[in-house]
Amino acid sequence: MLDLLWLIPILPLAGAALNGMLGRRPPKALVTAIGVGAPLLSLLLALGCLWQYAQGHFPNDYPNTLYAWTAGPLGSSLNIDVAFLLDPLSAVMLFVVTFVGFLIHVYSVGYMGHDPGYRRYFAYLNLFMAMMLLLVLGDNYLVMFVGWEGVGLCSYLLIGFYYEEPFPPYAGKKAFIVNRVGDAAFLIGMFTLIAHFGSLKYADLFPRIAQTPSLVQGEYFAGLSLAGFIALCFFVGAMGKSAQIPLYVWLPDAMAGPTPVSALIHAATMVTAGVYMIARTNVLYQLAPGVSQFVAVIGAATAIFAASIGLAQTDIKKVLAYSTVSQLGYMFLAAGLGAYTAAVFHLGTHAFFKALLFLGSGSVIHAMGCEQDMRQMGGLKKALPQTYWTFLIGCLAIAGIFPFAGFFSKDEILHAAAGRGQWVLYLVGLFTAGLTAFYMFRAFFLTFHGRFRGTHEQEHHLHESPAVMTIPLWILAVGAITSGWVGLPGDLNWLHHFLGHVVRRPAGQGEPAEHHVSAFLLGLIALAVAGAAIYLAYRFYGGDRGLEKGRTWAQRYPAIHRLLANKYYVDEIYDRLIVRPLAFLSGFFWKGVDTRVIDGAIHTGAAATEIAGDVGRLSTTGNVRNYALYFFAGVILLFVWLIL
Amino acid sequence: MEMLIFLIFAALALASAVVVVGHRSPVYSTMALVVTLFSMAVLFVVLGAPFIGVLQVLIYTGAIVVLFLFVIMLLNVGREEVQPSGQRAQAVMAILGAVVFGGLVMLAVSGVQAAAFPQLTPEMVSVKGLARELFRDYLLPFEIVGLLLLVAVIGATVAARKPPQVDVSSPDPKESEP
Amino acid sequence: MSVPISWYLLLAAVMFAIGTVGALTRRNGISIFLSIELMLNAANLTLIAYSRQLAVHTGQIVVLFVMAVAAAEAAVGLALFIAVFRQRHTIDLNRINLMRW
Amino acid sequence: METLLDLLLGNSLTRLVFFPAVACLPLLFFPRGSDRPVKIYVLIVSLIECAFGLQYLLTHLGPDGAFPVVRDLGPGGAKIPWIPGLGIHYDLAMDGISMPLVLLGIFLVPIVLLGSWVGIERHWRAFGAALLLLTTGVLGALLAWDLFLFYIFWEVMLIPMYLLIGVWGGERRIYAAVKFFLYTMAGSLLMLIAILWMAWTFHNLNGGVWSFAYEDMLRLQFPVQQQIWLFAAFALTFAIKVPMFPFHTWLPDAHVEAPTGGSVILAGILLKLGTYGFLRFALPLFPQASEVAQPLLVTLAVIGILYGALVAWVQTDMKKLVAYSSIAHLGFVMLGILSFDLVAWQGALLQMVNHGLSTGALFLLVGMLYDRRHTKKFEEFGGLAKVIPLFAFFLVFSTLASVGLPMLNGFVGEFMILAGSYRALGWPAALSTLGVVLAALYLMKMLQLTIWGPLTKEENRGLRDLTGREIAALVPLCVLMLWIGVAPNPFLKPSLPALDATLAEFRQGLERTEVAEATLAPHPPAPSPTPSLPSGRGGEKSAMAMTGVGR
Amino acid sequence: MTRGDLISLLPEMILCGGGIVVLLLDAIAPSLRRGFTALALVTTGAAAWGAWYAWYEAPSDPALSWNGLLETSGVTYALTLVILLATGLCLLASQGYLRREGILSGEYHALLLWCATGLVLMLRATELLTVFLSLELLSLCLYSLAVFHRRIAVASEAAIKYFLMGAFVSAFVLYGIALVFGGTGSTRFAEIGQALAGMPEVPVTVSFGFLLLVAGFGFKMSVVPFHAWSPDTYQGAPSPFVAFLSVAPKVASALVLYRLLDAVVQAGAPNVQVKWSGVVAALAVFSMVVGNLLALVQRDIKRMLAYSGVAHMGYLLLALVTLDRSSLAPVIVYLLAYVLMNAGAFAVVSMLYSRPGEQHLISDLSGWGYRYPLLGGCLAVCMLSLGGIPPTVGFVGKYLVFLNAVGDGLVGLAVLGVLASLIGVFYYLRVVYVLYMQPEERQPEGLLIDFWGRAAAVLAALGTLVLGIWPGGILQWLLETTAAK
Repeated sequence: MLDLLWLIPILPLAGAALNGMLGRRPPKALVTAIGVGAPLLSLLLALGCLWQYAQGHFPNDYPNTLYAWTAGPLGSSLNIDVAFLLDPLSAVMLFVVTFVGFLIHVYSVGYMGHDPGYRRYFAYLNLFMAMMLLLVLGDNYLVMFVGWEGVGLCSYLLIGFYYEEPFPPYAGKKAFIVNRVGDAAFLIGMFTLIAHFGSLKYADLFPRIAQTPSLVQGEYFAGLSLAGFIALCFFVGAMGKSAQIPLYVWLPDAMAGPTPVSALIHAATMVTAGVYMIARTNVLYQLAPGVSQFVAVIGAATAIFAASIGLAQTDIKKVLAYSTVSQLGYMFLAAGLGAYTAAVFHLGTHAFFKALLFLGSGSVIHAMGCEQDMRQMGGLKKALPQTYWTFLIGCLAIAGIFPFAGFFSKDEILHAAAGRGQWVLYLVGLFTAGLTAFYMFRAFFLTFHGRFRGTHEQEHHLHESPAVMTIPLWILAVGAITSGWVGLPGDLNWLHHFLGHVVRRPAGQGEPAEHHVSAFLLGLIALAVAGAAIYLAYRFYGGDRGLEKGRTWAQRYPAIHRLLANKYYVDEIYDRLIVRPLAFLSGFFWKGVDTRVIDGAIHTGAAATEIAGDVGRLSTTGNVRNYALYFFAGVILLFVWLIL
Repeated sequence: MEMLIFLIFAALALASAVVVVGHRSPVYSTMALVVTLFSMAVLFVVLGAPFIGVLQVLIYTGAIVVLFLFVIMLLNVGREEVQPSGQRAQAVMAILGAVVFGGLVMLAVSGVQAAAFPQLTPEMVSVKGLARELFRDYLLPFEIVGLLLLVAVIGATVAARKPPQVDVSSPDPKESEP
Repeated sequence: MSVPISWYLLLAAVMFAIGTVGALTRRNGISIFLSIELMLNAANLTLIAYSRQLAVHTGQIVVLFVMAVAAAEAAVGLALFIAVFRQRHTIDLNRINLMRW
Repeated sequence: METLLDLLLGNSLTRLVFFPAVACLPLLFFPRGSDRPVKIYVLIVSLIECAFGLQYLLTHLGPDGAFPVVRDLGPGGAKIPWIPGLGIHYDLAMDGISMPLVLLGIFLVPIVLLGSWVGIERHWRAFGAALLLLTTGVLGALLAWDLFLFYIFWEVMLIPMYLLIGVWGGERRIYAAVKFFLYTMAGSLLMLIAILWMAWTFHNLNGGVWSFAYEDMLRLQFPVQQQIWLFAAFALTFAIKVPMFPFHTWLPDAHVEAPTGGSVILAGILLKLGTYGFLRFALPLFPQASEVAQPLLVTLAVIGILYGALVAWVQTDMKKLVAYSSIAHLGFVMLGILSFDLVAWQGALLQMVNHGLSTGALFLLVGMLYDRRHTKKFEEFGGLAKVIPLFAFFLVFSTLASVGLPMLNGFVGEFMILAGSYRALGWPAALSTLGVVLAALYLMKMLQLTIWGPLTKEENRGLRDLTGREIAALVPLCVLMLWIGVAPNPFLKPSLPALDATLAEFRQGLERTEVAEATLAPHPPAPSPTPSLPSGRGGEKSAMAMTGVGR
Repeated sequence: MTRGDLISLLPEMILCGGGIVVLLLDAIAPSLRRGFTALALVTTGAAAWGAWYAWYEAPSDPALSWNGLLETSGVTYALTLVILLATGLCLLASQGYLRREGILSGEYHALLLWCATGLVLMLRATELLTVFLSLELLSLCLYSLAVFHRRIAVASEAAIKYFLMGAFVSAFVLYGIALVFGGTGSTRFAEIGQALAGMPEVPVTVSFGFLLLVAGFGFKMSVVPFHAWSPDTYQGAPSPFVAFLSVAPKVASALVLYRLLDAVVQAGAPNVQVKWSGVVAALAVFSMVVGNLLALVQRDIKRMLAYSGVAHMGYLLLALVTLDRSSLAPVIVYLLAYVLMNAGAFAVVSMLYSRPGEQHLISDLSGWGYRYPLLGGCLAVCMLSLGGIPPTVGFVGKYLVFLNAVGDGLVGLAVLGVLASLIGVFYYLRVVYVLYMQPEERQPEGLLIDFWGRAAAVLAALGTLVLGIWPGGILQWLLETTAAK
């Protein structure tokens, strides 16, 4: 079974290709069969592989080389294989991706059922699965990068899925370009690895570096060590993909895509790729404490920043989007603190509960006839009971209420911060946890409680989603509850043991000093904060007048509200600071440099030549006496030259 | 004696040459040219080339100048008007150039350091010597001049004959390219 | 007293220069042609003088041929003047400038 | 003469080069206005040429996937004299460096024909002839192993291209055509002088025997000062052709005015001759001067990458955007070549092919759109995906290849170039990586403005989707793009030995001690090349298998 | 006069006799006029055979005859053929023109053949008097031919301008001969060279005499600043005749110039080489630059070709800047190339422009490349060849000239030359794009395109291409021939 590892990404790829080539009007059933069948097969295969891996190979790596991508018999050429790797980290990711991915495929059958682009949708989604699997299964950075950019492409295509409208393609473009900024840094990181180690293979790089850390220490560039430089580059790459400050701006806009896409790509899997990458590269990050600290700070900042924006959003998907950014910030906080396991743990739990939340919101939107504004909702509890309950589970999970998944993973992160004495980060994390609970329940109450605020037609139309959508919801809800249990605090932390083999301590690098902080106490504090936040949210938005109350608050602090509602004007700032100057510069290059200077010089030269000719032709006056004079003058001048 | 003849005829030649180039009327110029050519013929004789001197008088003065006069009469060429302003520069430049040129050449030839002329021998002066060399060494030029004169005759007829008054023959349509 | 060769040469040079001036300043084609005859004669004088100096016949022979050439040139040249006059009714060179630039 | 005939009829480079030219002759006998037969005839000719190319490749490709140096030789394995008095030989040879470009050039011709099928409305006989002669010129320049011969072919290809732009081009075609011609000519004339200088030096050092042979020129070692002058002449020529900033302004004009086929050929193969020239001639002949000029040229390459991309971004004309993107892409190629690094060179060579494929496809697509709407302005489009989805698919595909998306060809080339040049040069490569971002910026803009968004123009509502002929033109390109992207190794392997040998020689040249006067190195103990026609005349049949590596 | 002398004069005698026969036939049987072209062509061919025979019979290479006045060598043989080629092309191109204009008569052919006689004599002459007489012979023929189309005002104007300049320059040449003769005691190139070699210093009079001679032949070659007559004359004279006028005299004059320079640089005195290199270089540079610049702005194709001819002579002179035996091969190839392409161009021009009295605007040809594919193609080939673009013989010529210049260390001049030729490419391309890239502006009218004319154009264009692609044979032959001394 394990030797079929390579089939796991190939199957969805084949699905995408098949669906893509089906022709204009294929039978819908066939599309569904291919589109859902491929991920299902992948999932089954993945489960089989994982089982076999856990049985036979754990904790060793299982590499699976397909073919040489570039190779040469010569020393100076580049040797990169297309190869897959199953190790604990990729195993976790593999499970999350195939499992959540498959569920979302199933959900999509219902959600996208009436869309004319059904076939296209499944082709894209399958392609995404393939790329995501490539990303997590790759045994070197190049394969990871292939998947990395591949998921970016799918993200682009799926955000712009409703291409006939003006905004989605624009959002897709924005996502693609912002991601590319990060990707460029990722590339530079890879180039640095190639330049210094001649390889991108994890199995080549990490043991070597871990054994002789001196290879990557010492100043390399602008005060950074080699490890620091590479780590920084990779982190900038991660910023793009995982929507961290300052490259997070694309993610909220990405909600223009279909909701299952948001669930799969922009919540559960793709955006967490950055976390995966950093966890994968942990050896370098351990050797670059400065950069790690930077990662943590950026993560924390992103977490609180995005959460604060989430407070003021009225679009349900936007709320979820900012919450995703915020949760990703959490993960980076963990990664930056060196708690890679915690980061991956939170990644896993987040995949479940955030996918659940998104799919729930999708169900709501589905029912509301594509209405996403929470101000038009309210009181949906009655009409959508299954959605209501599952959404509640998701909210509780994200808010970090015991024993839901979020509690454990978030707690581990906060514990890591506290344990490393990073109290500021801890407090930020804690506060963010409160904010998260608040705005999630704000959304929850606004959507499901109170009275219905939409149009009469919408009200008439309200219905619970079909089983093909609710069953995935429930399965995810179960995941949102239970997935935290793999990482119980203390020695019971199975995940910690499982992933521990991936976190390779560099030689000479001892275990980080642990402050002994009571896990129990911290958990209690977190729980209290979350509970208080939920209570506050209930007080504000629980009743029928939730919206008005919120508005009152907004009126009381208009500046803050405007700031939050307009997302701190970051898009505008980017536009002014980067896009417009760049456009101006480009225009100048075109009209100024190209047309004026370069072509101008050429044309001037040509014109000068022509003028010289036009002046010169006047010498041929038509009067032969002048010609004789030229002859004579020529003779005299040459004579003078001769005798001088 | 030789000096005296030289001075007289050199002066005459120069003076008449100035008239040739300076006089407005071509007829006067032509007549002055006769004087120049004649003076030259005298100098040729002094230089021991009597045959050439005679030919100079016969051909140049006798034939060529008459031809000139004939054409001047035929074309009824009048006196030249004063130079129009546009071409005054030409005249100034020309005179300036000629002065520089003449000066340079004079500088050059006055530097010709040569012994006095060798004694004239009968061989040098006689037509016989000339003829021998002409028909032995310079036979080819002689032949060429024959052709040259033929060309001159044909060329002159081609140039001076009245243009044929034929209409442009309409081109054969068959021969035009499709 | 014998005349040094350089005197003859000087005379020829001056003649040549005078001829050049005439050829360059006159506007009437025939006058120009006359000036050119002057230049030819200057050259002839040089040739004869050198011939005398070198005691060879070459110079004289050249002059002989030059006379034939001058005659031929005059014939063709004057015919050309007639041809031009037919077309333009002038031989003023300042006015024979249909083609220029 | 007899030798040439033998070569022309056999499986040789001569046949490859001159078959198109010879096939022009029957075009004279097609009656006027017989467009359709002419089209089909030329298409058949180009397909036969493709077959010849493949046959040649398969005959000589080594078992290890490497391509040896193969040469057209006369009787007894001797070079074929052309102008014996001046030591000029008719010397064609193919190695791993020229092979991909030659095949690309051959491969593009039928595609260009399919792409021009309706776009070219007049003078098909002349169009076919120009295209075929251009093929001959390009292949000749790529295969010439004698500097004189190279120069001849270099210039020969100008005329058909000039005609392609000037006769079948757009509004300002004459301006563009003349600009193209003069720019190229300006450089190449200086190169001619440099070639003459080298030939003289060789002549003087070699006891009065003339030679323009490439391997003889390689033996010449000039003092650095002289090298710099010679290199400058070569580099200018090639830099104009590439084109590098600031010699690039002819390119947008030429592309915008050229007909689709002309643009494809121009971008696909003509520009590559510039980069090829650097790789084949400018660097190996003058290694020390190359090192001196490296900072300057690298700077220009980086400027070209960023500048081309930025200017492309603000274009309003679809074709002009693609044209400027060419400048950026070729900037990458130049960066790779100038980093003197094997991986970068591999990438550069591959990227030359990639650019031919993806930019060729983009130009074809622009042309197809132009055939339908007779405009290339963005403002006339938008939302086309709705009406012509197949077109949209191919556009997205080609654009992504051009952007350098992994799994497609562009990525492989760019990655190898940047990886190689980064390890050789450092920050310039890092800076160039920004070009990857900018590529996304302008190409995504193109997609945004053409196929995405609402359909705003009424005229676009009735557009026909791609026809079978157009798909037939695009599919081979896309298949290759994907193939190279997924498994580039088969495409990299053939060239590796040649690149490695060239680089090794170049490095050797770098380390040579400074000479005060031009000197002539002794013959290197080079393995004899494989003759094109092994049977009988060349003799050394055994050499075929042995010369896997090097020249 | 011996049998050897007569044999060595065979080509000239054939040409001259052919001319006389044509003239007599014109008088006796004017109805045969349409056959004169054929007759003259046969004469030309026979003269070519005669040239070969004379060369073949010559006891040595070079061999002297007529008392040392006439040289028979490979070089003169080659150039004789070049001149005969020009004559043949001109004859072919003339038939249609003369018939179209109604001026077909035997004098034209006779004068042309005699002119060729004069040219061949001039290039073979090894003595100044013979050179001078040949020069006058051919000049008189040229004047007469220039005015041959008497109905047209510009033709007579062209002729009179050419004549006055020619006569003026003749006087200078004669004066130059006198001075050289006086300074060295001889008129034979060989003896002049020896005399100079023996002198400690070159007398100023001799230098000056040489300068006048160089200027005189520079005038015939229309080298700046002695060039100004050529555009006017080319424009006004009958087009097919210009095909001859613009090439043949330059061929012969170039060789005379070579002989002159060859004699003068034998002087042992220091500095002479440098001075004369300077003179030739100056002439070359001015010719290249001025010729190209002024050609660039012409709208009349004949004037454009006239100025381009000036530029071409500039390139040619590059080979003569540093004079040695190796300069000859480039010069000869260049001349051959120039004859083919320029005569071809004028042949086409004479067929495509029907109103000789008016301007021959390039724009009149707009779009005619498709109307007259054969002639258009030939013109385009000739233009590309003039521009020096391979694979044409124009490139081979330019290549050899530049090769020679670079070999002589004149890299700066060579670079200047290629830059100037870049301007050239621009205006030659203009003709090509007018032919093929612009819509038709003018309907053809009154044209007569006959077999002979087409033959001329095709011959020239084909020769241009074939010699461009296979220059090997002719080059080899020339190198061997010129190397022998």
